[in-house]
Amino acid sequence: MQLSISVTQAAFDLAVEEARLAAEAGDAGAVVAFVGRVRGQDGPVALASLFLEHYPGVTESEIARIAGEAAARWPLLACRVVHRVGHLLPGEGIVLVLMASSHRQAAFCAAEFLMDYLKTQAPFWKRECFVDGSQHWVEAKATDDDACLRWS
Amino acid sequence: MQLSISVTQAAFDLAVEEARLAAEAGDAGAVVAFVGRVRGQDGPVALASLFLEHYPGVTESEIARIAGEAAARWPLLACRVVHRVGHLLPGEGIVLVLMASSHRQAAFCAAEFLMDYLKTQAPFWKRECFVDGSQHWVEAKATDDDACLRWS
Amino acid sequence: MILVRYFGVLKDKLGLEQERLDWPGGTTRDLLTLLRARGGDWEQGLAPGQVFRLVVNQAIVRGDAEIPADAEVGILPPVTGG
Amino acid sequence: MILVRYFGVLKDKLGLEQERLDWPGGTTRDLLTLLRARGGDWEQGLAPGQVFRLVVNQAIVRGDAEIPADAEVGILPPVTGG
Repeated sequence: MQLSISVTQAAFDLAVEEARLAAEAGDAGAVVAFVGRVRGQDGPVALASLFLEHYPGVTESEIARIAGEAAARWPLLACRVVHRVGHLLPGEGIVLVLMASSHRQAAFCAAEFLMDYLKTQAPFWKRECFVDGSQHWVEAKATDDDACLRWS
Repeated sequence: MQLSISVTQAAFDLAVEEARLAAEAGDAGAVVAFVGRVRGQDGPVALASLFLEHYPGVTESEIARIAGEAAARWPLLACRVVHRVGHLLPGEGIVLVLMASSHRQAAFCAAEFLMDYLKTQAPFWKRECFVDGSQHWVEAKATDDDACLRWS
Repeated sequence: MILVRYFGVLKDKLGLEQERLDWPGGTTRDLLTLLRARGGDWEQGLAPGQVFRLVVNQAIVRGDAEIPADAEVGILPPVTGG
Repeated sequence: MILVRYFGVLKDKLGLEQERLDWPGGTTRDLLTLLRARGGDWEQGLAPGQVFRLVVNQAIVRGDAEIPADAEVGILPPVTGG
């Protein structure tokens, strides 16, 4: 499996990433892309921006380890992960996962598996800044942990 | 749910479609894209091209009906389906499904559900043309029917 | 008169894309019986395992359904798309 | 000497990003015991439910693990990313 991981402040371009992955993957019949975007209205007060922190070095190697687990479970041809950090505005893409495989089922399963990991286990921390000037670090959600249990 | 369906000979642009969907979907946190590509080597002889036929009018209304079923099962914000017909070369995108929802699970489930339908129930027929000059209509695959049973 | 349209592999097996038929009234099952009675490629090409679904006036039919006068009927072989 | 790094909400709760500590040797559990003994925000901020995982020299630790001299130790609050 071709694997490429970026943790970066820069925005990503879905078409560029998908075309590159498809080229690397050779004869892939299926590409699944997940794009996570910053939601502007999750609670009662609208979000002004999000700040994402991570643990440089550890984040990349942990994502690579989990992508390796996915490759052991499903027949994958290529995987690309882009995760943004720093300040992000509502509507902006925050995470991109691309999975290429010969057939669709492996790509769907592996993309969902990796997203469950990124949401529940990867060393990222979010601080929410609201339009009323308040801000706080986001608390971990029980529902995200539940989704991950399906794979354990 | 915003729904848009195209059955067309024209190629699609993933980034354009995803950006349009995200804009229509309002505050979507999750977009799942599936891109199906023509595989060049499925059997012993390499593929030269694929010809796809459909039943104009029926195809679009059936896809809309199934997308409506998906919207009844999962909380979706927007859905976009592009399916190409006519002559297609190996590596070209043949089908694009985009699903937007607030959270990732609905988008993943609905995209997989719609793809299972498109592969097993939608009125499309494929003729394969090989590099050795032979050609034939593709036979329906049992495995595709199996995948669909999960949703019935 | 009804218009009968054939798709995919059926067009090749039967050697035609569409035809107009006198229609005394009846159902989709009656139409299949009539066409299979032509024998040869028709009997084989339209055998139960070869027909996926029938479409009457652009609506997919599940089970047996009435075919009205002037209807367009599509006969669909097993689908292979996507 | 070891370097201890704090992330996310822990940085705010504890009021620092990182610190150097004399290290007589021991495990990750020993380090947490030592830090919690500072009381107040340390005891609360590093309570078992507040600590997600420890990282020793860039490798995530599961269970208790030895901390070598000159190690970098990361203390991770529950993650919320993606």
